[in-house]
Amino acid sequence: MATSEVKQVDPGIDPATGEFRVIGQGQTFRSVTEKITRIVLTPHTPLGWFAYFGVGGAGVTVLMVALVWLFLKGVGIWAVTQPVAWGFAIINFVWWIGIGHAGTLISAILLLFKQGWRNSINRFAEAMTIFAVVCAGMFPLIHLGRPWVAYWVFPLPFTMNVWPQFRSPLMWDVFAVSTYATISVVFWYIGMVPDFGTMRDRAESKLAQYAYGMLSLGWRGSVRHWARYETASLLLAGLATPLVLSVHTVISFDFAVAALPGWHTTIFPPYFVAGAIYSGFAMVLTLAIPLRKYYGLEALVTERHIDNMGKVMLATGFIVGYGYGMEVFMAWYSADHWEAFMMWNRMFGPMGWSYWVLVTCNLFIPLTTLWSRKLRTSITYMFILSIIVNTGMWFERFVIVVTSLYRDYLPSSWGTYYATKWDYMTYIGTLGLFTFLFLLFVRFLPMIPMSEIRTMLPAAKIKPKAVTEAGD
Amino acid sequence: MPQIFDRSSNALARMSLVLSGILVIALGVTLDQLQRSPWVTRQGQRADQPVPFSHKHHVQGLGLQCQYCHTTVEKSSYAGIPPTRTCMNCHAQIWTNAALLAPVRNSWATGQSIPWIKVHDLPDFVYFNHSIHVNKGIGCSTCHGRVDEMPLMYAQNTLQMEWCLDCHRNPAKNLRPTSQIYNMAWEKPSQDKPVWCSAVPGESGVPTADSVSCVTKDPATNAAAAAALAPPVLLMKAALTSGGAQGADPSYTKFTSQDALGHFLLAHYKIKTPQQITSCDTCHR
Amino acid sequence: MSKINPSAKSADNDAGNAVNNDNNNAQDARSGAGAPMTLDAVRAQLQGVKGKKFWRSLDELADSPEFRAEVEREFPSAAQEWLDPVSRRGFLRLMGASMALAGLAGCTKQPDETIYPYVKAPEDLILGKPMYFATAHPFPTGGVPLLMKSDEFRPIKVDGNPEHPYNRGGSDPYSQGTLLDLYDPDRSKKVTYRGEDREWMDFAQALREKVQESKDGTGIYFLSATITSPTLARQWQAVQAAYPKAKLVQYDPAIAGTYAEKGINTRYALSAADVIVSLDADFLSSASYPGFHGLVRDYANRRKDPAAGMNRLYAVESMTTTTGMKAEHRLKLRASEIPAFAAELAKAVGVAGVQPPAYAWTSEQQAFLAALAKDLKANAGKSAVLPGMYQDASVAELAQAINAALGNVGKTVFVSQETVNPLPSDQIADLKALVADLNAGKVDWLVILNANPIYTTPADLNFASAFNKANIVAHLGSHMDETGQIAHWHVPAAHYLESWSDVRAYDGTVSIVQPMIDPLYGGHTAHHVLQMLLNDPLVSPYDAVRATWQQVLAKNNKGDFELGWRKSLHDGWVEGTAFDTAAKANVPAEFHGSVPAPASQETLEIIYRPDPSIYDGRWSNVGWLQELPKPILNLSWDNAAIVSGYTLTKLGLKEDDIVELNVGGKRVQAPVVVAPGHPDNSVTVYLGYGREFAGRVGSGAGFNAYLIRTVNAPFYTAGSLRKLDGKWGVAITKSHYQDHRGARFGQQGSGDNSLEADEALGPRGIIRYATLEEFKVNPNFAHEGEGRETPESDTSLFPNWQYNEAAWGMSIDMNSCVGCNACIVSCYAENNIAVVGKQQVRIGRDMQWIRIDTYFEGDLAAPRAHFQPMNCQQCENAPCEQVCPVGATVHSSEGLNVMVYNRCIGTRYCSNNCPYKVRRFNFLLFSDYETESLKLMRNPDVTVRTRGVMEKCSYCVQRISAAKITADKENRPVRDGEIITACQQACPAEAIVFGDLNDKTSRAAKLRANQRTYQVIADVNTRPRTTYMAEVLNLNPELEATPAEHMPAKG
Amino acid sequence: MPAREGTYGLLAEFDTPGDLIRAARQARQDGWRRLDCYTPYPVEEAAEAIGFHRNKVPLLTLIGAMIGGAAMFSLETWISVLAYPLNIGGRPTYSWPAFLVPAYEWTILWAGLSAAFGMLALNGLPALYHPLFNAPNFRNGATTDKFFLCLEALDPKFDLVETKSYLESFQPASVVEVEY
Repeated sequence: MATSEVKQVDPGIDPATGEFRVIGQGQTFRSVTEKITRIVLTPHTPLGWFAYFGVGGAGVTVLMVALVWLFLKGVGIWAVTQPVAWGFAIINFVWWIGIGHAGTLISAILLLFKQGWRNSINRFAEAMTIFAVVCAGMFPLIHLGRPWVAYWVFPLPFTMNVWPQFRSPLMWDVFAVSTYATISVVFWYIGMVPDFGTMRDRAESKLAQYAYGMLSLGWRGSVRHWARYETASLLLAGLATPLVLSVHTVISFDFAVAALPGWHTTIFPPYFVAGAIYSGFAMVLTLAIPLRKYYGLEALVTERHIDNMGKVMLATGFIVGYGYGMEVFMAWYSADHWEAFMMWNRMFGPMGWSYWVLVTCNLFIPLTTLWSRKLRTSITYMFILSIIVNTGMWFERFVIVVTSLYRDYLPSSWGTYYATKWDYMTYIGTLGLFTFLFLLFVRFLPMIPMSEIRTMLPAAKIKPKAVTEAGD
Repeated sequence: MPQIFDRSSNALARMSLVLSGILVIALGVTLDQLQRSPWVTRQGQRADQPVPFSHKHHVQGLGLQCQYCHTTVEKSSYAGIPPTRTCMNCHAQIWTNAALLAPVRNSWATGQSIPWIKVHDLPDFVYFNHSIHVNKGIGCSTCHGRVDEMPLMYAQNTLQMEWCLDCHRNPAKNLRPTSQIYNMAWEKPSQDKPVWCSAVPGESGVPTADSVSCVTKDPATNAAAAAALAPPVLLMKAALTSGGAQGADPSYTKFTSQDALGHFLLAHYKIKTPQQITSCDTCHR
Repeated sequence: MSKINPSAKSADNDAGNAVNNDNNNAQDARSGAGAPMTLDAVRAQLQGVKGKKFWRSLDELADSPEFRAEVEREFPSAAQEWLDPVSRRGFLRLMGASMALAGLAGCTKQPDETIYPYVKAPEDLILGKPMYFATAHPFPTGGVPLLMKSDEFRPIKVDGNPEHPYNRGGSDPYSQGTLLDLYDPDRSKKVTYRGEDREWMDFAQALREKVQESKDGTGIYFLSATITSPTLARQWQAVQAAYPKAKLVQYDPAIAGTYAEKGINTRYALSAADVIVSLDADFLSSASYPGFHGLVRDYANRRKDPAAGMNRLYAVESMTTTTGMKAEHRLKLRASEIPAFAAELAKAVGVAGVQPPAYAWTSEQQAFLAALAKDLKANAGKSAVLPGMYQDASVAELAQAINAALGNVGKTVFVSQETVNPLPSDQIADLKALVADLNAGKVDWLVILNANPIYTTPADLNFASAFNKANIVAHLGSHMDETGQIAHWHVPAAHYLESWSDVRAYDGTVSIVQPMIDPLYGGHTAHHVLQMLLNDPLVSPYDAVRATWQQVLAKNNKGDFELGWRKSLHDGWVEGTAFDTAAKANVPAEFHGSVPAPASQETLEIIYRPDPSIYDGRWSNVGWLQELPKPILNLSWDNAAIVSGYTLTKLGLKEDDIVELNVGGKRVQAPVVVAPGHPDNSVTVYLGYGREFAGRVGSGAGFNAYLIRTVNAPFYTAGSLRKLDGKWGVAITKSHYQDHRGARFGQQGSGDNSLEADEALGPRGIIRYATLEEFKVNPNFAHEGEGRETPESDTSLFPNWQYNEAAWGMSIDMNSCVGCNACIVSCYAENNIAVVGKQQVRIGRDMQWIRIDTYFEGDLAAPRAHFQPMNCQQCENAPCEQVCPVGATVHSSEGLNVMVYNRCIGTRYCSNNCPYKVRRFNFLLFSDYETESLKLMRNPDVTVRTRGVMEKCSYCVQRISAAKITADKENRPVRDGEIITACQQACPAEAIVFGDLNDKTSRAAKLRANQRTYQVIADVNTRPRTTYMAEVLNLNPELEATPAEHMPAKG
Repeated sequence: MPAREGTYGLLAEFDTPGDLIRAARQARQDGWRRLDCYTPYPVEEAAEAIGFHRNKVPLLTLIGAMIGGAAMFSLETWISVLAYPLNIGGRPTYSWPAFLVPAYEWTILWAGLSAAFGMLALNGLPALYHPLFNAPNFRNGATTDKFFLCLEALDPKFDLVETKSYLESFQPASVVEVEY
């Protein structure tokens, strides 16, 4: 599809294939290694980093304040009430979990599909996943009325002889989310082990050598190790793929299994997953674009990556759109009054505005513009779009949670929902926490998997000549 | 570029891995034990009471009945803690100057209650009812242990939910004839200590206890002798129950195992099914 | 239930000792703090502190080791959220919360608890077994016979006396609320003189000496609330005899100026009435109407079985009340139009001599009148016309004449010579005279007995200024209220549950008011005060009451007074004191009085009514009643300027706007709220709010309507209304019809309908009803049509769970329910439900386990309402249970949906998944673990819920368990009717029936089998155990269903 | 491990993967068995060249998966059916469809963990100390851009002088002796 004039102007295009380069020109094993390790091993941290880190830190402080007050007073400081007994907490929970998904998806599914271009972005995408899950995992805990007995959800031999109730989707959450967190961390760490080896060998300071040495577990790159390592990664990827699909499916069960009109629908699992990936990629863009600019990684995270992510978003965006469409259609087609009223209320009820925000941010804007490669490769536009989509996906969860609850079966108990300042503080707080953790990661860990980048360099191509020669 | 780590570090690394594993397990086991430990449950601990009241002395030594003090045990959910007056009934005459009893006399004089420390203290959201238990064949000692051998009162059992459930799931293993409720020395029937029970079909409205009568001496030989040899509590009770069971000329069955007796009583006391008595609303409201 | 004959001794037994910790629920009242809660201790703690000072003393209390022990028990000390959202007492809650977090340790280790046994135990006490004593609630319109539940001599539940011929077990919100009034921590506790502490005897001496030196009582004035006690009357007469110049003025703001002040002597036997007409008589919605309990019961009984012949109710009323909403046919008239209408009616049914003022009646009104008159004539002798209490005197007389003309007197209407109140008087006139004398300086001593004139007298009397002209003012009152604040002497009054007295019920039967507990704060009664002036000043009320009934009782019991006395204490009434129904009073079927002409259409009328929850303000410090959603409005914690939707739009207002009401230059600010079906150009305001010195709960709630009340027109008058800036912020407990007028989506009507009602009556099948004709044609109407199908028992993916023992269920008859709220207050008391406060109610966090859903059918200008008591439906396929991660809500073996508070971790998922939204969550620490006096009140058999825990209606599981244990011990099945839920017990209409559905002979099972019985939202297949019986309306074919007076309430 | 003395082996350094593979394959053909290659990124050809074809990681994973799934499902069943059977909204005690979800999650959890830790175990990691790190040029290149072939002293064919010259026949960048 690349046209001739594009070839001349665009350095990102490989003249041989006419395709985008995954890696910029003239990179060698050492140059790549240097580029990536320097970011971490440089003795003097860039000021900008401190600036952002400060912002993150401030967010964390806000979060702490909000949480302390929450534990002292109770969830009543939030807007949750009858009939809307779930509010921001669960919305944020689902939103963060969703964001997490892109990481695993990129590292696992694209690995299985042998999408080489993933290699540049999978590391910090995975990091993003883990931090998102950290933020998400916090909410089910703090939204409890009595968080100090949250441990009752684990099947342990307490003296009450009473056990968890496994029919509850919340129990499924417990296992889905914990598994997801564990596997993501393991996958992430295993992926970093060889790079830790590199860091160990690049580091000057003794401390760094020790630290990375330990983390690398003494990795020495034996081809036997590599072979097992490759198998393990492949298996982990193969396991993470159904996991990532199951996690958001289970999250969607929190709603789909309930009896509430607007929750009780079979379309939820697929379109939750799609939505998750959708918002996940948006978040990857939100992070990748500033990073590559700031650390001059354009050569490693090329326009092709941006472009591909755009395509994925386009696809998932359409699945999500289909989900919305089906809800409306089923409301009409099922001729079920509960559904019909719920849908009408969702669109035109007192909180109808939130529905239209979501439709605008998730469907109208992205699905009309992402068709054009020009826009897909326009860095600024993609950055803005990524933020729009994230907003839209947050509102999707708002619509599902709140607008289904505030007007349900018995008209006598209809109510409404106004978030309090504590709701906002908690949400902003988690954003801060996320930034905070992510910056720590950028500073102290290799944010691009070197070993995997190397495999994509021209030098890694084994000359067929050499091989045949060896034959005789 | 030299080695970073010493030769020994490999061994160290592996060992620390193993150790941390062991540590986690150890922690789990400790916590599990801790929640059942007397430190939490107060099991077997003797509280520091204002008066060192000895159940041993009063029950075993003087042969007081349980209900002499715990008057409402058969009528109400609370067994009842005796008012000072109950103490003074005797101690107005005997031990009138004993220093140990000063608090009792003060209470009597001032009208202020004696502040006893609660020994059997259930959580506040648990609603236990003494009367139904004693009326359905659960003896005092089943839960409170050999109170007659306790110089100072302490909790024999943990009183934790798992302990309650243990019996509610299989009441048969603790049931005894209602005539033996207050018999501290009661032992489960065995080959050398059998129990003879007879039952007449109980009609609605008549307490189930009245349609069952049990003795610990073979009634075939001589019921009167059996009665004579029986301990005073049993004597009285046995008389009552057999009175209730009169008319149908009781034919006694011999029980040599708790299991057999338990199931016999289970049937005749119309004990509710485990499903019913392990339902949450049995104890929580 | 076991009724124990209380000797004076046991009743006087010091409840302090009764507070005993030998129980398993220290979380309840009895031992909330590990502290020795002898009442003396409490008294000591609370001695002489009140209002704000109270808090400081509580903080001191909180520093005691016992209190810390309590805190350690993971019950954070109570956040008085309902005092102010972010409490000034954060410190304590900080403590509490830190303890709560300490709970992270999990298996919380209990601290040592202490047992405080009796020193001398009362013989008849069995700890843990409640006792029941009969007494009566003295109410200005007649006593309410009660049966008190007493736990260790602490009264913990008020209920109607089931054996009393008058109320037959029914009660009302007021009587239920008096329990909390008794334990109100803000009650006054000290006799004071000019602010300094005194003893009772000081006051008694002072008064006695003063009176004696006055010789004939000159300058001695008594201002009392309406005297209900024959004994007190007797004592007054004695005083009068001794001091002829002494004066007694009775004044009750809700009685003065009504026919009730002249003594209630007319009774209506609605059981025999086929047609009932209410001329602004709100006899169904609150006890403020004389005979409420009996009237409701008789009215409801005639609606239980439509096939057996129903009564028909016409209501002509000046504001929207449940009476009008229950009526088959309702005509809304402005208050001033009603006398004229009554006159027209009288004329139409042939009352002699009546001259109705000329007035332009609309065609609808004429049609209504004609049909009504015709129906009445057709049912002569089988009808009853009830006059409104708060109407012009002529209405009562006209109603009487109409009844006479129809020959109802002696059949459905009984008039007796005696009156319920022993000392009828013209209260308004007396009050005016008193003020005159005050201003004339004639008053030396003014002794105020249980009245609060500074607050309750009409503003135009300027009572306060006159007040200061008296030499000495003494105030006997339960609270240091507006009057107590400025009176020279203040004497704490004993509650009726603390003292001996007597009272007559609506039907004339005398009940002995016997105390349930020693005066908590050593109060005294009017009996003491009056007795103090007599020769034998030290005769106790107990002896006085006995003396009053000496002869009667002796006579009734062949000379054995003691026997009769014990019997009447035991039964709750004195036999043979009921009014004689046989005596044929001759009531002339004519009327010669004058009938006031209606005010012109354009004048804005202001209507004053006592509040349905807190009456004239006397209960404004009772949290239960403050939080109680008023019938129709669902408004709590406030009163409001109640208008019609049309008036709202006409005056360019929105709901909750602040308006200024102006009556003859006197002004108050009020929020405006719409009542559907309210007459236009007319504003209703409830009295009793805007108190300054009510206490922590009542002070500052609402606005003071007495400020715009005039002495000559106490119940309606002309006034004006002006919009001010800003919103008031009223707390309305359900989504509000005005906000949701169905403009779109399948609604029927023009956008003047309530969307909720259109939904509920339409496709959702929540409310189902038919006319009598339709019912006769198709008795199965409740199960036919959209949204009315009930799924077969086998429509399920999984096998049905079998319930082989009892299967508890409840049937609620929507035909009987009059939405009077008694059930809600009863539930408060029985289940230790927390009061959350206005701010929390505003955002929908009220904790009531049972609520009365009100749907307004049709045009909001002239709607028909449907009242649906909604509590946990105890679904067999409970959606809530399936989603609880820890199994904190499960099914019992008898199919109860059990909520285990101590297992709940607070995910609130169950509430989300509850189609009926009947679950209530402790979002904050709502329960009060601190206030000692409230601990005495709590039901020891129900856990007090802490923060972060879900709760809901349990079908009073504690009562079920108790009954089961009793039955089990006696080796018999639980009898039908042995278990009565709190709501059922309180219901004056017997609309609620609870029982075992597996026992086919039980009432509940029979009702469930009834064709009118349906399940709400049956199509979700939750299989509720609570079912509803569809309404049947006995419409008059000559009138359309609702008088559609179409004044659209747009905007 | 017992601290050994003497020579661990001879280490040849190459600049391109191709050279490494050629050398490794040759060495293997020449009967070397105790040999290993070290590369900065996975070079499958190299592994095959030294005759390393299959590993046990998949088997471990499978076992882990089965244990995890079975454990969770039987735990759920035991709890709901045997330990404390409760009537939850009229649902049957053995609600297997609901139980599948956590069982499924645990299947993945344990499979994943056993894959990761199994791999490390089979690789004998952690091994913070290794003789190769003594080689002066090893850490500079092995994890960055150099490719090493190591013939180990334990191989019977090993002889310090001959093997050195043998390795040099592959024109490596360098050949160094590695001490324990």
